[in-house]
Formats: sequence, C-alpha cells, structure tokens
Amino acid sequence: MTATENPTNYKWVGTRPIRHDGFDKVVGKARFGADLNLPGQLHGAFVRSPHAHARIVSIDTSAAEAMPGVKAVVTGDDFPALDPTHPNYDTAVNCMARGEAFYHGHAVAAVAATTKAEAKAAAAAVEVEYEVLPAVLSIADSMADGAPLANPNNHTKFAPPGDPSNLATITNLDRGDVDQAMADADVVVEMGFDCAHVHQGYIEPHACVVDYGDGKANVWCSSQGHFRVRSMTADVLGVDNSKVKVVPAEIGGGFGGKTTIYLEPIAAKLSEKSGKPVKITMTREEVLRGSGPAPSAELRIKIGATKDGELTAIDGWMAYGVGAFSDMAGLIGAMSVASYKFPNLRMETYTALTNTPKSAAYRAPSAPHAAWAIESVVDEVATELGMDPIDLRLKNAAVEGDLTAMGMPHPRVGLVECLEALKASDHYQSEPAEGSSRGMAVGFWFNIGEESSATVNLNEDGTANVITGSPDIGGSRASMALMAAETLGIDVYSITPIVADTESVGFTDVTEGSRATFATGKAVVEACEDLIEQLKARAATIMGVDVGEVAWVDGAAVSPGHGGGEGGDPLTLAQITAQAKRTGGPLTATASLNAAGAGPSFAVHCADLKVDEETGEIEIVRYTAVQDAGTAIHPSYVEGQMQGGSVQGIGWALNEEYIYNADGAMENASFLDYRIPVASDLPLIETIIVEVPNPAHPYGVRGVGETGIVPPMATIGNAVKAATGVRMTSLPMSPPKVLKRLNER
Amino acid sequence: MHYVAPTTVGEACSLLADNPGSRVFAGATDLVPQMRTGRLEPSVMVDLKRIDRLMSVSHADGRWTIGAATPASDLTHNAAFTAMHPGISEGAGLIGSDQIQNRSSLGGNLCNGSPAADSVPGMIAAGARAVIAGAGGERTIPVADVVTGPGQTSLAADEFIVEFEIDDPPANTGDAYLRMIPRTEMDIAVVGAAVRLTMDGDTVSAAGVVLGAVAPTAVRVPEAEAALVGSSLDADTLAAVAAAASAACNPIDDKRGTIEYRTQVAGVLAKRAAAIAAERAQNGA
Amino acid sequence: MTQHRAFTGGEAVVQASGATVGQVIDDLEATYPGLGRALRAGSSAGIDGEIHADPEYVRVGVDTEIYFLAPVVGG
Amino acid sequence: MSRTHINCIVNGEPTDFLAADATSLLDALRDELGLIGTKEGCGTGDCGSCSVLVDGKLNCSCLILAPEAEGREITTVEGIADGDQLHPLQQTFLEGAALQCGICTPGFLVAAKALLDANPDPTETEIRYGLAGNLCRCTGYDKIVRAVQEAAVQLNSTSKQGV
Repeated sequence: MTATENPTNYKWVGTRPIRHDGFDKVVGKARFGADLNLPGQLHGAFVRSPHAHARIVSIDTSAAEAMPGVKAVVTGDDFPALDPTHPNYDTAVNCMARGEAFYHGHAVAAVAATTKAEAKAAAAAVEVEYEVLPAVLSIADSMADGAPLANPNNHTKFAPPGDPSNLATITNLDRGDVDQAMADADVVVEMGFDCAHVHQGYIEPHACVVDYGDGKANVWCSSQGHFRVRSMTADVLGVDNSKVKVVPAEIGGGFGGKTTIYLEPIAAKLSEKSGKPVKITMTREEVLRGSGPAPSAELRIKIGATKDGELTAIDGWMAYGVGAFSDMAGLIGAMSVASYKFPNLRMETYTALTNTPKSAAYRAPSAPHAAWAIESVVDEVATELGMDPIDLRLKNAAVEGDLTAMGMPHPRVGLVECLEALKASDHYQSEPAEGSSRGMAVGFWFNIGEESSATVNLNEDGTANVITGSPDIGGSRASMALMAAETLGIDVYSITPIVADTESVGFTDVTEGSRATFATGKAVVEACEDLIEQLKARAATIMGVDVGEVAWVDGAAVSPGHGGGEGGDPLTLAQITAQAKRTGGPLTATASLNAAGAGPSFAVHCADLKVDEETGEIEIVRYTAVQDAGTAIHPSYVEGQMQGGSVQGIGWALNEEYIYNADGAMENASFLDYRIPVASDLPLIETIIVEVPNPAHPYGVRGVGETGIVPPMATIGNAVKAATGVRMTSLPMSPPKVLKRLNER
Repeated sequence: MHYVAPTTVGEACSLLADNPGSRVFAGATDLVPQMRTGRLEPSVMVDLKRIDRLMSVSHADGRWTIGAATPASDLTHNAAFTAMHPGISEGAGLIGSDQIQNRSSLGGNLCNGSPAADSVPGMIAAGARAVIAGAGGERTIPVADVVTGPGQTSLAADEFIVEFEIDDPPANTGDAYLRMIPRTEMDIAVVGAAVRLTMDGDTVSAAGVVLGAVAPTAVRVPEAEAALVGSSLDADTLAAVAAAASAACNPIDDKRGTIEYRTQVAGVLAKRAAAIAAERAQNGA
Repeated sequence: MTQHRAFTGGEAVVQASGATVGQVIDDLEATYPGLGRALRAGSSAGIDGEIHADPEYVRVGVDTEIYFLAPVVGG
Repeated sequence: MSRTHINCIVNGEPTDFLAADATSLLDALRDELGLIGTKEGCGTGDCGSCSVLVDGKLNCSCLILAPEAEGREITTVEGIADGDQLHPLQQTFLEGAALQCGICTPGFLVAAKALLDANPDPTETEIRYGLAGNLCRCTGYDKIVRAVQEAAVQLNSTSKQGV
C-alpha cells in the first residue's frame, strides 16, 4: 500500500521483480561466509578470557602446539603494536587482547589445526595466567566517583587532553531557555528509563577463510563492507591495503554488527604462520559473548507542554554503556532527538565504558534508546492533556527548517505525512479488538551518504553488468538493477548486478546508515547517465547526425532527422551496442562519489496488544509500520526492511537482553535464552510506505533500513500503559518485570 | 567418542556395563549441545533408537506402553493416546520446535533431570511408571521416583529406561498441562503445572497437581489436591489451589525467571490447568 | 555542542571566513585556539541542508551556515 | 582420529561418506558431501537453519550424530527442487520476497515443506507454530508466512487438477 503516490511515472522503479540472486538462495547454492572450503584448509579456534577484566600475566602455548593436528598458535604478541591514537587501535585490541583482557569472552589467543575438534582441544590446552582486575559492569558503576578504569587507554573525546577516564564522551546540546520554559509549562512530565544490552541477532555467525601467500592475505568473508574489512585487517596486520584482498561472500544478516571485524586478521596470521588456508567460524555462543551488542542505556527525560499541546521544552540526561572501548553513542543518542520542534532543548549525555563486549552498530544506533524514553514521555503528556497521541505529535512534528537537537535545520522530511497516513489507516480507524489496547510512537534516523563506486558495462547484445562494492544484505542487487533499468531504459532482467571484490571495483564504504540504495544507487545512476551520453554519441555516428540532435527516450536514441518515422526512427540500446566495435569499442562507465544529501527517514508505528494480568505476558495482536522511504525502488524489500526492523524492535521491547552474572559473564549466550521473536509470537506486520522524495537522489531515495527499529519499544510501552495503566520504564518488558509492576499497581 | 546403536535391550545393557563414561541417548537434543560446549564428554554414545521396544507406542490391557526413546511427535500425533491423556500429550508437545519434537523423547526429557521438563508433571499426575533395564534385569518404579535433583536420577550408571506404563484413567477424568514461557515457543518452562481431576458430577473426586520448574524436581502439591477433592471448583477453591501451589514452590532466581515470579505464576497456572482438566473430565475426554 | 563553546567564550554561533569548510575551520582555530582540533574530531557537517561526510574541501559561500556534527554512521 | 563409513540416501541418491562419530550430520553434509545449502546458525537446535528431513521427518541436522544417518533417507534444501523446476515454496519465496539475507531460507524451505506435506491447508496460526523452530531476523516472518500460504494454495490447486 502506498499512501502518497509518487507523481513520477516510472517504468521500473517501484516494481517488484524477482531478485537476481534469489534462485541461488532458494536452492542452497549461495555461498555465505562459512561456505567456502579451500584445499588443505585448517580450522581456527579461539581462547577467550574467562574474566571481565584481567591482566594477562603469561600465555603458555607449548602444550597446545604439541597437540595432534595443531599447525599454528597466535597471541597478541604476533601482531604489531599500533599507536593508541590510531583509528583502528581499539579494533586491533578487540580482535586479540594485548596484555589485558577487557571483557569476559575477549579473545586472548587462537590456534589452527587440521580439524575443528583438534583446534577446539588445542585452544583448551593454551595456558593463560591472569591477574584479575576490578571490573565495572554497569553504567552506574562506570560513572561512580573513584570507579576503576574499564580501559586505561580511553580518554574523553572533544575534551582537552587529560587523564584516562571511563567516559568516552561528555557532551551537552542546548537551545533556548529550558528552565524558564519548564517553569512556564502547563504540564511537565519527567521519567527515568533503562535498557539492557541487546544483540543484532543475525542468524549467520561471523565466518571467514584466509589464504595467505606471497605476502598477501586473500580473505573470503561475509561483511557489510569488504573495503572496511580490508583496511581494518591491513591495519591490524600492519600492512598496506594492497597486501589484503577481500572477496565478499553473501552475508547472512548484519544489522550493523558486521560493520567491523573480529576474525580476519587472526585467520590471516594463522595462515601466514602455518602456510595453509585457515577458516574460522564463530559459534553462536562466541557471537553473543565476543561480538558487538548494542549499548545499554539509562535515561531521564523531562518534557514541558502548554495546555493546548505545544511541546515547549525537553530536558534530557542520557548515558549509554558501550562496553570496553571508546564510542560516541551518547552524543549520537542526543543528536537523534529530532522528531519535534522543541523550541527549548537541553541534552546532557555520557558514553560510559564497562567491562563488557565492545559495542557495535545496531540499526539506527543509539536512536532506539532515546526514542523509547522520549516517546513514552510524549505519550504521558498526551494522556495528561487528554489529546489523541497522533494529534499531539502532528501539532509538534518537525518539518523542513525545524531544528534537530544538533541545531541543524531539517531538509524536506515526511513526518507529518507519516502521522497522517497512520491516522487515516484502517488500523487506526478501527477500534482495537476485544481485550486489546493500542499504542503508537515515532522514530527518526538520519541516514548517511558517504563513498560509493559503480561500474556499468554494456554487453554487445544490449544487456548490462552493474558492478558495485555494496554487499547485498536484503535485496540491493535488485534495487541497483531497477535503477539501472530505469535510467538506461532496458529490461531489469537484462541486467546482471554484481558485488565485486576489493580489487575489481572502486572503493565503496561499508553498508551502514541505510546508504546503499541511496549512495551506491546514485553512483549506478550516474554511471548509466554517462553511458547514455556515450550511447547518444555512438548513435550520432551511426545516424550521421550531430550528437546535439540525438535524444535518449525509452532505452533508445532518437533524432528527428533519422529514418522515416515521425520524430525519427529509434536506435535501441542493443542496436547501438551491436555496433560498438565500429563506433569506438566497448561501452563502459564508472562513477564514484561521496554522496551528500542523505534524506532523513521518519517512521510511525502502531500496535494493539493484550496483557495477561496474571502472568505479565504481552501478546501483540495487530501491528502497523508507516515509514517515509523517499521513493521505494523495490517496494517488497522496503516493506521487508520495515517489517524486519519492527520485529527486531518488538524483540527488544519484550524479551531480548544480555543477562550478566556478578562476574560479568553473559548467562544467556544461546538462541534458547537470548530470545529473539519466533513466528508464533507475532501477527502480520502491516506496512504503509509513504513517499516524500529526497531531492538529493535522482529517484528520491531516502534509505529505509534503520528507522523501523526506532519506534517499536515505545509503541509497545504506550500500548501496555493503555492496557494496564502501568508505565513500563525498563527494557525489556519481560513477563516478570511486567507482573512485578502490575503487582505494585 | 564412539557411537554404537544396539538393537536389543540386552545389548544396550552390556554396552553400558562394559564402557565406563558411556551415555544412552534418544533425541540427544540436550546431550549434543552439552557435548559441543564441552560440558559432557562421553566415551561411548549408545543410541537407543534402533531398539524396537524403545520406539513403539501400544495400548493393551487398560494401559499404554510408550517406548522411552519414542519421539514426542509420535505421541502428539497419536489421536487415541491424546484423547485419553491430553495433559501428557500436550506436555510432550511443548518440548521444543517441530524439529525437536521429532527427536525428543519421554525418556530423555525425564532422565535429563531438568526440573523444567514439560512431559514430566503430567506423567507424575497420571501415576505413570518407568520400566528400567540394567545388568541385573528389569524393575518398574513410579516416574516420580526417577529424578532426585537437577541432572540427577535414581538410575544406576548401567541402567536406562525402556518404556513407560500409563494406566487408562478412571471414567470422568481429565488432565491438562500449562506452562509459562516468555515467547510462544522454543523456550524452557519458567513454570509448568499439570492437573488431573476425576469428577463425580460437578464434584472433584480425585485430584493430582504437579508443578515443574519451581523446585529442584517436579513437585506434587498435596495441599492443592486436598483443596480440590470434594469441591466443585468454585472461586474459593481455585484461590486455595493457587495459594497452595505458590506455597509449594522452592524455586531459584535465574536467567529464565525470578523466585517471586515463579511462585506467583505457579499458582495462576495450577488454577487455570485445574479448570481445563475439570472441563475435559466432564466433557468425557 | 556546548563543549565547543569552551573555546568561543560561550558563543554558540560564530563568524569565520574561508572558501572551503577546511579554511573556515583554520580561521576558527586562529581566532579560538583548540576549536579547530575539536571540530575536526567530528568529521561531518550539515551545509545548506545536506549532511556531508568529511567536508574539508566542500566550498562555502558568504552566508553559508555550517553545522558541525558527530560522524553519524549507522547500522 | 578413526572415522566411520556411513551409507545413506541423500536427496534420492545412495551416498556414502566417512565421519568421526562425534561429527554432526550438519558438518558431514557440508564438509564431507559439499552440501553447503544447510546452514549452521546456532549448533544447538535453537534456530532451525540446519533443518533437513530424515525419513521424511523434520530435524535439526546439528543435533544428529553423523553415524545415526546410517540407512536413513536425508533430504536437504538441494533436494527440494525437481531439477530446474523449483518447488512451489521456492517459487513463492522468490515472488513474495520472503528472503532478505537468505541464510535462514534453506531451513525455512525444508521446514515449510515438512509442514505442507503433513498439513496441506494450514491456518496462519498453524504455519506460525509449525515454523516456530526456524529463526529469521530479517523479515519479521510476515512475507515468509504469506509465501507458505500462497504455496499451499498452489499445491492444493495442482493436486486437485491431478484428481
């Protein structure tokens, strides 16, 4: 369903072809990170810290090296010492500890052996002596006066040089006079919230194979961006980028968690030492203990409003717990406060280190925490004012020119359109089903541009290869092909979209920030536009006319002076490529760019749910996600992003959490007890795509990957409040927590 | 580790007796994950699924005989068994996904020794017996006497359960099993409650109430049974059942639930299961 | 960020000149020592309504408003 | 390390392979037979990515020891299509965009096939519970459920035409 029809009548953009890589993925032929095996390949296994924080006194690898099948053992000593100010210093230390283990599960050594079982046995035989150090495990512990340092290498960013600190950022954003506005407000609501660490939960564990030879590491792995894998791996190994080649495998989910590396330099060093290819695949337990979850957070939000529903001021305190390495989560969380006009705003934010795994990006990183708190408080304001929650938001919704928390004016955005679409929807217009109650909330994400490259090669029969460096995480090959088909005017199935390795296409940033369809798509369109100019010139040669007299219409060159037809006989793309040899050789074009003008995306979600007041269970009976896609290139995959983001948010809202014991070890490191939603937990997820085109993209794309995870937690919390009168303030809203609050009612 | 698949009970007994550190298995849905994480390192894995007697379900002489290695799906898809013992069938049917259902067995679910085993409370409420084989021959004991603590059973190292015997219920009897899990599937019970009632008109003439996941083993709740017998399941009775069930709890705080939560919800589930069991008893399950 | 105001004597909006964002930062550094380094620690900027990653050489005009942002990435 | 010689039928073909007894059927399929369509998501039976049919019944191949396969018939995702003719489930997954990253797709296809083989006309709730052993993190399950519903319709109309 499309609420706002795009006024432009495209032939391909907005259609739903079968994805080009689909066949291989339904017959089991697609090769993901763990699916390559090389002759003579060894298997790697890690030794991981059993302590949340410890000095590594010694590592004795002799027993492991003597075990059957063992070909190589590496520790931190095998890697060059990077300068602590190097941008990938933390990544290097996270891949393999150097003298100090910063969390339970931190890699301290690795072995390579002939079989998986031998590698596992040898890893268990590596003897590590630890001196246990004091650990900080919570945000409060981290920020307490006199707290031990989680990581002595951390210094507060944006601050004058000083002593090491547990705080990675201390930042304040403000505008107006918050204190006066609060004093003048008719209604003031203030509440505190907290969120546990959660994991992206991609189904494919991290995996790679590295074949080292002739001074070069040849890496096969799944990631959200193989050029970043290349530079990070090269930096950790202390070699030039030219000494690392990364071939992208299909990626089995990332959601931000595969924008960094864990395995590749370790496998490379094991391969270098053993002289054989080395494959490493994480177990699920290792993924949960040793990769990067999203931050935890503690937040306090105060909002003031006039009695007629103007939100006049917001006063926020936010602290994000990011694990053992520097991050900017607190600042980004504050910057994501962008949905309402708020003439007066003050955000005091902290990014706190804890001795837990190094946070990684997770879909709209930092925004879900902030939105959970703010949208809950906005809901309380609506209740106090007796206003419909959509009407209150419509009255205050940010439009073009309104300021984000950072102080920058919004470009053209579609929040009002999204709110109106939900208000008009069948869902919102219908009463909740018997026994269920309703909640809604808003989410925002910036989206980003950054660097992309695309090469488009026209084949002699008029088909085309579209080569990019953006891994296909959820249908992007089809989107690239659609934009190329639209631009060139040829059939989408005559295009072969290719994700090329780091030596076969121009540099392309990692797929994050919902940027692939926007930025890489823009490069594809620019390359196609370049080709059209070339095609027109070739056509002019064939037609014997001046190139200025040739136009490109529906995949063909036309010149009024050519042929007998009215307006000229068209010369199709295939007719031109057939004569390429006679007119100057192959037709190819490359475009590379650093895309500015990413279009922010808003989402509005609505849930109807039931609460079992005797057990605290929440059952979601109806769910609708509305989102501004700019333009939906392939609507099925836009809906898929909205639905997937919604359900990840539902999992975050209901049951997902890292449960640590007193020693900082994760107690629920399995898919049995880290409870991501299963099919029977959910209703169908209704979608409404709103299309407010982004003027900075040739087809209006905003990017849709991330915003969908921002609204669900508050949407559900608001519905629970409507159902029970209880305002949940702690994530997840698991049955024990809900029942406890119901008991206290 | 070596794998062996005997085809007779005697052969299996010999293998266990001759191989210290050996383990029998059926579905291995718990054992294999324990092996993968290194928590379990058996010398020999004795696969019981090639022994016909352990893989059969039969009904004769007023009782069901269920092979201990029979997959749960064979029970839940057995219409006659499910009609007669719906509470046991639905307990077995809650052990994991469809994938797990095709592997997990009553024998494994019991001998794994988890207090949260979904099929166990219903079997105890029904007075089921376990037939145990060992080097010294066979013996039969109540299912309630098999598990002695978390991960612990009363079986000797060379013994294993061959089959379960479940007598046909008296007339006008119904049972039910309910559990609380955070999701709708794929979780381990946070609380489980089985209730079996025999009705004389509107009055309960016999009752069995057994809770799972709230104590080191599944526990029978005599106080709840006493409250039920002679009652017509009025609100006061159900409140008394809930209170007795909560009082019988001796749970732990862990990643799956709190003491407070388990204690409260045990009462809720016992009361709800009683209502379902009564309805089944009266409607002639 | 208010942290930047430590360098500007409390001013949130300041004037500077230059033909590119980098030149503007250099001009600010000359006026407010330390501010340039702090601004370059964040590597993106909002310029005329569009966010630019690493905008060192983005050209600016007389009335251009530049908003220095943290480097938003995303998942 | 000694290995056992195992004979079984894989995707209709008599097959044999060698594997250490502790090897999972999943690893044997992937590493010994090169059938990489079956995926490991957890290794503990909690995600369903490694779903296969054993004698027609849905199982997690990560929980099965390789020697257990002796004499059994194993069907993997590679055995679902009839040559180049996709199974209706594969076709409806493609047409309905029921896969995003695709890592869980093989397991879902095998599980959905088992579901429809046993219950040709399932309700939405039956589909959701029938597939509850398969985790998908990309789609929110919506398009998967719809694709299974559509495949059921197609299979039923085909079987009716055949009568």
